[in-house]
Amino acid sequence: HAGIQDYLKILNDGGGIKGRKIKYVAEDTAYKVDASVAAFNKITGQEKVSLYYGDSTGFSKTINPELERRGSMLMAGASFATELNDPKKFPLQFMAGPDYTEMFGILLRYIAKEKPGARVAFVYSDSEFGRDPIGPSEAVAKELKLSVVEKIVTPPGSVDVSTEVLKLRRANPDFTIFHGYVLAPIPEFVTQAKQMGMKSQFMGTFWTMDNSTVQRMGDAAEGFMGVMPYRYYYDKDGTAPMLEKIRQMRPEYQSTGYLQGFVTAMLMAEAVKRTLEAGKELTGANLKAGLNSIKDFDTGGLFGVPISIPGNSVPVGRIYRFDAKAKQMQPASDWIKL
Amino acid sequence: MTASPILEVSGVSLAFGGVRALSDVSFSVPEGAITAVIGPNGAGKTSLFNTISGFYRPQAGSIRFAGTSLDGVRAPQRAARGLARTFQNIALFRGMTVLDNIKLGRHAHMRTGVLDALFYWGRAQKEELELRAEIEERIIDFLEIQHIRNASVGTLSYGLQKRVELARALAMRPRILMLDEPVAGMNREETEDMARFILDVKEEWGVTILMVEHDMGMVMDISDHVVVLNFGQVIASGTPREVQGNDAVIAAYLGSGDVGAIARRIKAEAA
Amino acid sequence: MAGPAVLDVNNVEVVYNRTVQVLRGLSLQVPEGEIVALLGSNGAGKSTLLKAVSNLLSLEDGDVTAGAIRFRGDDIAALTPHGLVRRGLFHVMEGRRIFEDLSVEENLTAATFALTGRKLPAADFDLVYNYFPRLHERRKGLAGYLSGGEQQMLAIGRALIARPSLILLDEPSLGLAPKLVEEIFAIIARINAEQKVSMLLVEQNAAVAFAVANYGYILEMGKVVIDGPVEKLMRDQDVREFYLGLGGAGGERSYRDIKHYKRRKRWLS
Amino acid sequence: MDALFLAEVTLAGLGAGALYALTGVAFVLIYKATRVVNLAIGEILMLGGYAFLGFAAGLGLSPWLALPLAIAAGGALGWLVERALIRPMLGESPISVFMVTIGLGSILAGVVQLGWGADPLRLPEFMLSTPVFIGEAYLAPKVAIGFVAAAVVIGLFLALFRFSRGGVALKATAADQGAAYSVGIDVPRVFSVAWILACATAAGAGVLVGAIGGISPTMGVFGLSVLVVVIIGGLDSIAGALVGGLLIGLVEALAGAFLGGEFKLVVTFALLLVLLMVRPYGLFGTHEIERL
Amino acid sequence: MRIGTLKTSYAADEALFDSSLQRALLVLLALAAIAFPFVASPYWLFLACLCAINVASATGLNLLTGYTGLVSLGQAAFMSVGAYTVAVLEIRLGTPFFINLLVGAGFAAAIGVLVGIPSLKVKGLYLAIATIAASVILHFLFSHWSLTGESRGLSMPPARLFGLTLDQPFLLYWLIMPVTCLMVLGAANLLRTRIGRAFIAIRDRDISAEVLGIPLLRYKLTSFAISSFYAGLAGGLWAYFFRVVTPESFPLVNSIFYLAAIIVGGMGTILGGILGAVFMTLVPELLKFVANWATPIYPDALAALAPVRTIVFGGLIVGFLIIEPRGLAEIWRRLRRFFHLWPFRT
Ligand SMILES: Nc1ncnc2c1ncn2[C@@H]1O[C@H](COP(=O)(O)OP(=O)(O)OP(=O)(O)O)[C@@H](O)[C@H]1O
Ligand SMILES: Nc1ncnc2c1ncn2[C@@H]1O[C@H](COP(=O)(O)OP(=O)(O)OP(=O)(O)O)[C@@H](O)[C@H]1O
Ligand SMILES: [Mg+2]
Ligand SMILES: [Mg+2]
Repeated sequence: HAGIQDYLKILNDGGGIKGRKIKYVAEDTAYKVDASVAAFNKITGQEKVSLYYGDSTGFSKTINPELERRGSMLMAGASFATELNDPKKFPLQFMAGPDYTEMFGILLRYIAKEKPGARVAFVYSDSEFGRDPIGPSEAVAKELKLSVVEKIVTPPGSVDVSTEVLKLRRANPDFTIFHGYVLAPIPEFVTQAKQMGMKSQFMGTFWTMDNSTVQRMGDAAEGFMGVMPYRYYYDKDGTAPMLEKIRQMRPEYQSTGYLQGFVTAMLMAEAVKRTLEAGKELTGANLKAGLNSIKDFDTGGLFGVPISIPGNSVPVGRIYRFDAKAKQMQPASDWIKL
Repeated sequence: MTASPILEVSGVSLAFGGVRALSDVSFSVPEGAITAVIGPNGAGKTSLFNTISGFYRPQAGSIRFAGTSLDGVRAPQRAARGLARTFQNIALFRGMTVLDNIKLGRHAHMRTGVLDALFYWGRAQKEELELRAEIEERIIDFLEIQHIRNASVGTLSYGLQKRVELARALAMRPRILMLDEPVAGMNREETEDMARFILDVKEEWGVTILMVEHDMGMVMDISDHVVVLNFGQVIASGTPREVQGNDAVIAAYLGSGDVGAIARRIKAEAA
Repeated sequence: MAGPAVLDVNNVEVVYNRTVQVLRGLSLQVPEGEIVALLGSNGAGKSTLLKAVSNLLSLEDGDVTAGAIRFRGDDIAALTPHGLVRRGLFHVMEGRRIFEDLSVEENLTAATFALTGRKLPAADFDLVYNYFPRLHERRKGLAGYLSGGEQQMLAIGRALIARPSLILLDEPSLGLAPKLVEEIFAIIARINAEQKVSMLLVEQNAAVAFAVANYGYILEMGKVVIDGPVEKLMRDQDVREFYLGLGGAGGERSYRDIKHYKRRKRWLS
Repeated sequence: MDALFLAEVTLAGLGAGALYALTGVAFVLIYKATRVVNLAIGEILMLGGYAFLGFAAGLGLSPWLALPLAIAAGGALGWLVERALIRPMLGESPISVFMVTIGLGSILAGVVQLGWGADPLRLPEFMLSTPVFIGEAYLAPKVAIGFVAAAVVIGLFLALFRFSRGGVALKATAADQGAAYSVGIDVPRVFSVAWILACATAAGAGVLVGAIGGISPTMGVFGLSVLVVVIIGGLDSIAGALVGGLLIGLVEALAGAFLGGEFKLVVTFALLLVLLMVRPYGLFGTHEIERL
Repeated sequence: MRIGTLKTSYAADEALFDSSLQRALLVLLALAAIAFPFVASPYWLFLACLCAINVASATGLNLLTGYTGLVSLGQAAFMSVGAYTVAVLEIRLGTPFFINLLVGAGFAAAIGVLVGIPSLKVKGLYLAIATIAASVILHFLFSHWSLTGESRGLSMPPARLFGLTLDQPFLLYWLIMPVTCLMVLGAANLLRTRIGRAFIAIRDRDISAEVLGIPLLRYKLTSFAISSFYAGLAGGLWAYFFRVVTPESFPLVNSIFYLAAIIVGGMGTILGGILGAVFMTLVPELLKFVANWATPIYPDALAALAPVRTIVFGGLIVGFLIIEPRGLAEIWRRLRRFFHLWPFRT
């Protein structure tokens, strides 16, 4: 939310896109589908909207037929659900990063490189979010000659994971990937596993990977790894003019969620720009075409490498590792493009 | 009593865990008369009523009503066949008006199904209006409760509540009316009213009455036949006069009949 | 009247739900050591008066809007219900109100809270079992399964545990067999005589009430319409007819002879 | 499955079960005294966790000072809730009162989210962390501590009811307030005490639960499992809460270990349904006395 | 001011609306409902449809909980049965929508009966928890069964009628509103017959009801069946309205929402179910307006909206129960009496 606002401010202060300013209207939805749909109807009822940013996976799915029917908008969402990364089914949507399966793919690729034939375990929550990448990722692991030795499901909202840790210990994986959580129960999982003397490397995906989140894992954070498509706020390597601008606007640390909003807004604006440059009308299909024409685009250093958007996602990411002394996630690999 | 029995209780036994509420109880209720069941507290009178109306299932014995056995017949069907009753602790439905409480008594005799009810205009409406007319003209007038028909039962005095309960039982088209302590907690005047209604129901409606009551004045005056229970067993039965003179009944139930004398003696002793 | 009044009710008015007025300027006294009977038809406000005295009205959204009630000289308005019990005023409520899913013994234990804060010897269960041997037999059983009479005994037994100086008894004969009524009233008389407990007794059964009481009040529509020593009341024509059911000639009227039209009582007051 | 694994799973299950039991006891306490089914128990537990965090991290107090303070805060909340919400509901239908507690739960969850944000947080470490081995079987130290604490508190409550009149007062008050007054029981105090004790217990349990799994505004769902526990044990039985808690903890652990985590909830609820058909008032709950 | 109406026949006394003024108001209301879609923005139409769906479901729950006294926390789960059935039928068979709706509702009713079976033995809150158990099991089933799309759920095509595709609130309004009105009317009718009386009797004192000729199990199950039929129908409408059904569409909070709606509205009155459902649906929207309006003064207003909404939801339940336990319907009744007697009394 703040990320989108900030980017649009930069954009509008700089004269907008071809002289057009972008107006931003926000509504809160509490991640409830019906509230989101209500908000959608309200906003589109009051304004002529070209770009829409939705929240949950459920909403993105619900509203899709309506989007197609209207054909006037391009939509992005906070969700990286694999299902949404299908340009045929969701032609007018995109996400500003890799989908969850792609995130797993990046992690697995890294693992395969570090330790060929490693034993991997997936720990995920029993929710749509948690289950999302598991099936396809198993196939990917197989391709990479990794063995998935255990898949552990935790019920949503569960706090006590003792039995799951016991299960994990029996499987004795080299790498354990958590997905479908923000924080709990990862720290307890890691702490107990370490107490039992397990040597597994623990990893997470986007929503776990914000620096402040990992910090809150306490002792369990040490050495925690995961995949992140963006650079962190404090990352000063290389040239990143946009990141510099953000740091000027907001002197304190900004979360990866902020960056997500920022990048999304940037990509949306780019799509608008390209559509207008091509002299076409701002319809959903044209905007999407504009978006897909993005190739080796420089995001001002927010993504570490120039990106392309072949479909609905930006399949790029990098592995980071938490350094307890610096209290920061530090890069542990190069940028990996799928 | 020469009339044939409408209700026959034979060899009924009922126990709750270790407590034997009824053991081998047999008696019959002649048609068209008032039969009273009396006995000490805990003798099993209410349990007997509950057994007859099908709320409890006896461990042994059987009950015949109007010539057919009630074994295996569940409470609601018994009500439908004409076994109506009132309760010792008033069991009116506080969320309904007097009129609805009375209408409820007719439940088992109505035919309206869920679909009829959802559409209402048609069969359901016809049936409801017939019921309303009958209740108004026969029951409400008879019991003199016109003025409270739309009151909610919770606000009524105790005596009126008992009367509404009686009205509801009458709406059940009873062949036998079982009254559990109809005048408990009433003063002399209200007791007289109730006694008059009971006699009228018997005489004008031809309904058989079976009643439990501790008010000996009323029981002995209006009943034709008395059955005495003690510890779940029938210890005597006969006309009021016969029972009143029975030594076992006096010892177990009636007592000396003179509290004043006892009280005076105690005071004298204390002084 | 003999002795100082334990209870003094003065011109009390009670209103339920801020709308229904039930007591209209009612006054009465209970002298030390005596039994006072309170009679009246259904809904006259007898139970309401007792609840006002024991300060339980607020539970049913009732209020004393005028007048004063004094127990041993203290205005009860300033006291809590349990505070009153702990000072020795015990209310045996209408309908017995025993704790059904507690055993008989636990019901008595509950009443020992009435002794809190009083310098009395430990609660004496034997005193109760002495008066009511039936309760001793069933002391381990759940009170809810007692018969009506036994429950009434338990309710009075709880009062005994509390060592009160005044018991308010609400319809102790309700639903009891004649013999049991006799027994209970004999015990009431004994308790009054032996324990020197004063009592305010509400009854429908006027005959037994008059047998044990010294003084009586008759209540109609929330007001006292007649009062006096029991002997005087028993000579009153209306009391004879409407409360004792005695015909004009003195013999008992039969219920069979009641005509469809009858004289309704009218108290002039 | 080897025996060691089974033993470890069982231990873990019993450890979790002890916390269920502890919270269950808090629930039962309130039900016993006031016949209120307190669906906010999960949120009160959550508030205990946040209060601890507030005292320990926010004010920088030592955890050993923060713990009693959090428990006291729970007690204070109990007092307040009883005064402000429950007492005015005296005499209303049980559904209404139980809805009030649902509303309360919603309010508490909202307040916590407003104050601390929606993200999960971790409590400062304050318990020893050397792993516990029973024989060869591993037991997470926090779980072991939780178990011991729960056992001690439940033992105390059981003793209290066995050897004092308190239990009778609770039951009497719940059964009939008017009658309880009339035998000299200080009804408002019984209510207050029950709520204070229960909420303090729940808050303490919240610190334990939070120490194990972190705290978040959705932590209240813990209350759902506790509900299963007390229904299985019987709403008004402390022993029932104990047995039910351990049973559910164990069943969840076994279901999680052998069927998968997604089965935990469904297995316990299925068990609950089956049990209710056989024993409508739970294992130890008292039957309502129904007479015509 | 109106003077007491005098009735000359029993039929008039038994009518639902007992005065001509009331009937005139009703006609006005109906006209307004017909005119509404032509003047309202899609957003308001959306809200109107949502309100109607919630009214239908709340009315069903009111029959079960408010009238029969069986507390259920499974209403949302029954809705999900209806919604999934409709979605599966629409996707797999493509049968006409009214058939799908009826089958969905019927199926929900069957499940309702199944869930209701324990109600004979299990009472009060034990029963409420049993219904939670049923919802948990249903949720598990839907999120693990391939037919229902597992945790991803199902997206379905819109309803079609005479070649018209019902995919906007404007068109759906003409489906949802009439169905809801019929359902509410049906419930009101039901309640003035022996069936309604039997429900209330069971609520007030079930054991004596049996001795008065009311078979308990049959009526408790009937109540469950009707209530979940209503839920199923509402769920079916929901499915056509949102066109995606996921396991998270009908969480336990929604069951609580419906219970809260009938409590806030007034349990055991038809009007209460309607008022409560509408009120509880609109309050969050109102909050949004307030937050938008407050944003210039207090920039974090939007961020605080989620917790504030939770607090307000809880606060409404608590507040109503403490201040006006009989809910909006009672307030409405008092208002009416006030105007009824207007110049003479307050
Ligand atoms: N549901 C029950 N469970 C256990 N015991 C019961 C039950 N119902 C009745 N009893 C017992 O059965 C016996 C008979 O009770 P019942 O109520 O029939 O007596 P009663 O003759 O009606 O007495 P009263 O004149 O006081 O009403 C009593 O001892 C009572 O405790
Ligand atoms: N909680 C209440 N709310 C409103 N009105 C009440 C309440 N309790 C009693 N009343 C009314 O007050 C009047 C007196 O009731 P009360 O119980 O004092 O009568 P009573 O003399 O004890 O009668 P009974 O002989 O039936 O016990 C009755 O008309 C009754 O309807
Ligand atoms: Mg009896
Ligand atoms: Mg009274």
